[in-house]
Amino acid sequence: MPEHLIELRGISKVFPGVRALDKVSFFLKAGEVHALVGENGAGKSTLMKIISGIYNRDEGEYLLNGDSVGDLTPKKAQELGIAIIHQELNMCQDLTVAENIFLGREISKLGCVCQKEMNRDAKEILNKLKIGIEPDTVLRKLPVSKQQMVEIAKALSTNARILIMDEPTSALTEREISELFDIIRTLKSNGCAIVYISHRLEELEHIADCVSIFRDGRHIVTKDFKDTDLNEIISYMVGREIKEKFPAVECQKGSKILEVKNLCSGIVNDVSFDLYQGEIIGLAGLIGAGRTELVRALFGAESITGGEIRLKGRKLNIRTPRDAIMEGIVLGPEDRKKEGLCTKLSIRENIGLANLDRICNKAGIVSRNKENRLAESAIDKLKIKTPSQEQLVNNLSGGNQQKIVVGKWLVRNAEVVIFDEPTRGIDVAAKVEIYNIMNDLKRQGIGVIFVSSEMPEVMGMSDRILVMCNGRITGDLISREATQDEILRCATKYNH
Amino acid sequence: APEVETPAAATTPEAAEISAPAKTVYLITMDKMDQHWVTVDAGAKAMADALGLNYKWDAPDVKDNAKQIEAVNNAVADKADLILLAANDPKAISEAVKNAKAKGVKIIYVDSAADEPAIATLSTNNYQAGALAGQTMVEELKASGKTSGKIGIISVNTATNSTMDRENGFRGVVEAAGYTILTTEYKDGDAAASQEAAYGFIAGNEDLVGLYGTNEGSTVGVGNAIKASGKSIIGIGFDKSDAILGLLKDGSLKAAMAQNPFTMGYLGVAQAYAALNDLSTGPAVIDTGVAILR
Amino acid sequence: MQKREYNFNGLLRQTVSIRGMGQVISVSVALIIMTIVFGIINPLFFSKDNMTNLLRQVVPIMIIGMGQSFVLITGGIDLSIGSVAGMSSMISATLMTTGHMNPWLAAFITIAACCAVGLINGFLVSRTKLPAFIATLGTMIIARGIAQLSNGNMNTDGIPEAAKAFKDLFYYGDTFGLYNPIWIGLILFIIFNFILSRTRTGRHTYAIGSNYEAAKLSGVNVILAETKVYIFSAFLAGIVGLMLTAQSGMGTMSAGTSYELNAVAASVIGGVSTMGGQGLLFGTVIGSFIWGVLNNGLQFAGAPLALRNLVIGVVVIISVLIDRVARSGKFDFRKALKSK
Amino acid sequence: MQKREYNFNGLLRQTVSIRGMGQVISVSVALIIMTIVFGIINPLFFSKDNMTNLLRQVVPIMIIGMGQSFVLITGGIDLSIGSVAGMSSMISATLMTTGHMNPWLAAFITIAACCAVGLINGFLVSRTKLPAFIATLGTMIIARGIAQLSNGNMNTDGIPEAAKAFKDLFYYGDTFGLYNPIWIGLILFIIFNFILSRTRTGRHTYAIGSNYEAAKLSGVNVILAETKVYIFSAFLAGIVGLMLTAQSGMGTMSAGTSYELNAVAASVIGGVSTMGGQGLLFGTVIGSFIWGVLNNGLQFAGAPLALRNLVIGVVVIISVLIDRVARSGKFDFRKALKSK
Ligand SMILES: Nc1ncnc2c1ncn2[C@@H]1O[C@H](COP(=O)(O)OP(=O)(O)OP(=O)(O)O)[C@@H](O)[C@H]1O
Ligand SMILES: Nc1ncnc2c1ncn2[C@@H]1O[C@H](COP(=O)(O)OP(=O)(O)OP(=O)(O)O)[C@@H](O)[C@H]1O
Ligand SMILES: [Mg+2]
Ligand SMILES: [Mg+2]
Repeated sequence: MPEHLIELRGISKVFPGVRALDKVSFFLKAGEVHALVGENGAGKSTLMKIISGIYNRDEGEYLLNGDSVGDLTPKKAQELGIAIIHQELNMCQDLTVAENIFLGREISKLGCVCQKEMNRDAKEILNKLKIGIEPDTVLRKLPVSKQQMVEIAKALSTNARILIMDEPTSALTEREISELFDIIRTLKSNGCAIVYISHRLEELEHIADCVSIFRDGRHIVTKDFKDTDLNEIISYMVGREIKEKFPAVECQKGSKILEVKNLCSGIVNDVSFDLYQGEIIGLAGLIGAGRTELVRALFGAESITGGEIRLKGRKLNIRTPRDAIMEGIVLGPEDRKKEGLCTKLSIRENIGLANLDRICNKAGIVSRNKENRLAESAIDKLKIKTPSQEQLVNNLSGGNQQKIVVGKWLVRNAEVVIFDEPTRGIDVAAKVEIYNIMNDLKRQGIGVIFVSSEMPEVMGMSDRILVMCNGRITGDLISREATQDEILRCATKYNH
Repeated sequence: APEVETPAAATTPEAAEISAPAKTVYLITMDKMDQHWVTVDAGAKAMADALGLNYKWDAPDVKDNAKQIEAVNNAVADKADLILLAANDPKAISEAVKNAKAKGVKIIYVDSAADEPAIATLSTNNYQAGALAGQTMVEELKASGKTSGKIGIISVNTATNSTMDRENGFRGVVEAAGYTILTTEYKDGDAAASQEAAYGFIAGNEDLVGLYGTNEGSTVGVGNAIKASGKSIIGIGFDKSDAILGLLKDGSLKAAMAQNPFTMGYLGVAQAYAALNDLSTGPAVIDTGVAILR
Repeated sequence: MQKREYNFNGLLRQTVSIRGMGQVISVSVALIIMTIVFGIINPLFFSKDNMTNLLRQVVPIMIIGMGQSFVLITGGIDLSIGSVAGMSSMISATLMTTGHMNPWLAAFITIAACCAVGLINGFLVSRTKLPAFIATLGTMIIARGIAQLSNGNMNTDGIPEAAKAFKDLFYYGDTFGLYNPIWIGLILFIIFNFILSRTRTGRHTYAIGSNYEAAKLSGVNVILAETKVYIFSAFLAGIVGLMLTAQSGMGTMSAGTSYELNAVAASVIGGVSTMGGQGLLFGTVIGSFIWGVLNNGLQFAGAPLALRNLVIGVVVIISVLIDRVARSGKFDFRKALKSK
Repeated sequence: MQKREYNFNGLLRQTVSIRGMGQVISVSVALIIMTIVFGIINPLFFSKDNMTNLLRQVVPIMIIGMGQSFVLITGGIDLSIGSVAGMSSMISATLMTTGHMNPWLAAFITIAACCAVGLINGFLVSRTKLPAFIATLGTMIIARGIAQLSNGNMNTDGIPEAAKAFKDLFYYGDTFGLYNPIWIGLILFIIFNFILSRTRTGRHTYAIGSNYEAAKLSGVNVILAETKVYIFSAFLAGIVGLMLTAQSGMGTMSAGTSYELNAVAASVIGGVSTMGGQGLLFGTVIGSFIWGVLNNGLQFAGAPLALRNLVIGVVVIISVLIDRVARSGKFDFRKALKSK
């Protein structure tokens, strides 16, 4: 029995245009939780995909239980006892929970799949995870967080000795996260090795034994977790000290700009609040609380079933995002790939798309000069790293993509700017840049609403915090005075 | 299949009893689009009304053996007493016809016969008609002093026997007269496509002297192409339609072989009546002939 | 809870699963109503003759529809199957006539050839990642070309008397009072429905149609799974081609024209989603029956050809609309009109 | 870098944009080679007669192809345009003959009718969210039905002498030594290329094809934008229908059959992505020329029909493969074979 379950030496992986991994070494012991951190594009997922046979390494040596392995396939990796929970949800929405859990490993007799057994086994695993869902429910019907739990259940069901978790918590509620941590601890005591990737560094304190830090496809250091602290880790990640994680600025708030009265839409129920110029409101709450639905309703993307919205005292009748934009209310949506960007188009066209009314003449003919200038100014303002404004958005790193989602609105003078999870899954440095963008808006006397599931960020950035639960506002706090558990208490006030 | 064995004669009388007062006569053509079929139907309908027969017209939406066989099967299921059939393919339809006869349905062929024997056949002799077209072509060419040169044929497709016969009949005569015939273009009777092909012939062969279309669509294409090219090329075609008459009038076409579809339908139903009432149906094959339109 | 679990198991649970069953039920009702209406208009519609005959007419579109459904469920489409049927008809007939080959051997070789086309489709789609629509559009044209080449751009002569058994098996003969093609259709349905609903292959078919990446990452051999469905559809198209040969007793170059679209229509009417991931073969069967009953019934009702097209076109659209409603739970037409 | 940006401005930058241009260039080269080859085989291929004819032959498929491209770029497909062209041909001719209507008025009404079909397609796809493939499959059948109904299931008589001007404008007449249809094609290309590359509508077309949701949240009126493209394609199909009427001097029920697929082929050969978001009308034009040159050239080379189908089918597949390669940068065939 060798000391390490996995030994990687001098692993490199090149994608067209990017050197994702550059001579990386990585060692994994049995019974340890090995945290893996690094900025976006550091190469974490790529390395994990190489371990689990999704990509093949360009060079380097890969030892599993001491014996070297050639090119793997996902299936072979599975058989070798490696399971991975992917960063993006990877489930078949049309299949049932059980079918998803056993996908590719169906139990079958004489070529005929045994539904019964699979449902039974699935049920067991789900119970172990304390998830009360039926194995024969179709996945589509479950909320995102539950789907994520199913993905975890799927990984566990393989009884793998090596378990890779690539940002498993990014869509989980606090309660589910603690369930997950319990499971991780039991697995550990059974001698499983776990690789744990997360951008929520705070989490690591609960579980991590040691931490490896990656930057730009290179392995920087591996340390025992107890010999280090978050600030050190962060400085390794970004290659420099970050002075203040939350560069909040003070500026006195102006007159009331947005007034929401008894708004109802979908699960959003009787929501009222005011927003002032030069104010940042943070919308906190657990996943599924209805924050996205609320902001989408304000933006005209969800149909409003009751209540009213006033801008500078004037009652608005917003039925489509178009109306909202015309009124000066803009939204940077939650999921950049799905709702935020036309990834097949260039930066210029994405910026232009949101501002066509300003670069087109009466006849609806686009002025390329105006458009170019617009794109240039946006790229400069947001410090988007790109060779040219003609770069396809698809080829940008996550952080820079997010900047465009946010930034396409900034070149027009909006009255109210809404961000939904603007920092989800992007690295520390990029986050700070997004925070600075918010502060600029604040200084210009624009009203900012931003949804976030990361409490430190909400508390650090916003002047006021609205906590939502179950579609209602269950707390309206001054962030200076707010505390984590106070927010959490409001966020779980289900009986209202 | 058992019903094939049962002799037709045995079932005929009982079939006659089942179909109470008015007997049902079906006309099944190759498709319903060409004016040709519409005219056959007109003729058949006229006579059917005169004789108080219960008359239906059916056909596939496009020329297709399988679909025509199903049309026949459906007619049998619909208790037709007699079917006037224009066989899309003599072989393909025969089995279905045999089964129909076995079920006591009487068969008369119009326009195109199938291999399976039937009471009577009323049709144009397409080979002879083609030959006639060939003669006309040769006469016209000689008249305009062209004793040699290339001739292009635009036909429907290699699967339609009537038009293949017209092509071969034509080919024989014309080649004998010392003209060269180019690779035939098959354009499924589509006027526009036929016209493009005709242009191809005209542009691709300096010594092209004549063009020949084997059905309505191809003929319209030929006529239009000659008209547009402004060259003195002899155009001969088939069938009679308003468009073709126009092209004849302005000389783009020199002649068209007109069949007598109305007669086919009209006499066909008359024969049917005779057959259904066990009267004499006269000669087994009636050539409804062609008229040369100029 | 567990109890409920078990009652739902097995084939029942399979078919009552959400995968488009709602649609299947609603169209089944529609089918029954249609049948009754046509029966009233012309009583002969119900005659044994017409019924058996109708069944026989539906079989080809149903068989090809099943193949198309497999492909649609993976999120693809196979435009080539119509031409493949034509190719099958021509190759088999040519081998029997000019090739003087034993009918069964000829049939076997033909099916092999068709599967080869399926393999090519599968390769183009699964490996070179061409959009299915384009890849199969290409093979559609090619297969038609082969059909035309195989007997030198001529339909074949009549297949020899020796092939009578072949003709009977694939079209004219009957067993227990039902035409053989009906039995063939039934058997193929049982086999392929089993494959789709009860085997790994079936599971993978749904999986890649639902989320290709996820299936791949779960260790499903996506390349193989995707290739399979195109081979299935080509195979079934080949069978239909043999039926056409038997029916006409000869090879027809234009045979099977536009079957591919009829097959899509049948599948979609039966609730198979063109987006992939959803559909039941039983639905496809019902779909093809609606198709067949419409054509046959409208003729019996003496409706003109043009009208039939209108009706069928409308039915296709309506049935998918129903599907939408069924799935989205509701469909507020006024909202649809207003919605921006 | 700023500098480099600005030099690229204007129409030049448009066409030289990375998107799809690689494909356009490669197929242009292919086109030139093909032309030369055919010219060598039969010198008359280059004759002024044939060249002008060829141009005139290509125009219809090119015009319909442009419409199809718009739809493809939004990620949809319009199967109905072939039937719409047929419908246009029949309606216009019927109005002129049995309707004794002034040709121009007839043409106008016809185009209006076609746009109505486009509107229905647009409604079905954008509002009721039917898959474009199904919605337009339905209208395809319906439009063909209308074509058949309009003159009582008969092709029309020849259109009257009064319509000579109409015939000349849409087919026979010529201006500055080029046939009028060529001019029509050119003008339509300029207009629609301008719409696609320089106007708000064009941007919306690319945007909804690239990411519908994002476009919506960027304030694009997605319903309107999506409806527009189907109206465009139906409008262009209507124009082609008029050309067919003018050409044959009569209305043909089967006119335009399978144009929709040829249009897809032309677009795709020209580098338009069936996945949406990518494509240039200029590519479509080249694509339709390849299509036309193949058909015309192969006739000149005296190739049998069957062979032509094979060639065209292969060309379609190859050209898309090239496109794949061009985009993915490389295409390792051996890898493709190995890849799991
Ligand atoms: N399939 C791919 N094709 C091209 N480039 C890729 C691909 N996958 C990853 N990359 C690039 O490789 C680099 C590493 O990506 P990777 O996903 O491993 O980063 P990461 O550390 O997981 O970042 P994140 O924290 O955002 O998940 C990035 O620059 C990314 O753009
Ligand atoms: N497209 C959708 N279809 C069905 N249910 C949805 C959809 N979007 C949201 N929901 C449900 O509506 C509720 C509110 O979701 P919402 O996304 O607004 O929550 P949230 O507070 O924004 O959480 P987060 O944005 O962090 O996921 C949740 O129960 C969610 O499952
Ligand atoms: Mg990652
Ligand atoms: Mg949200």
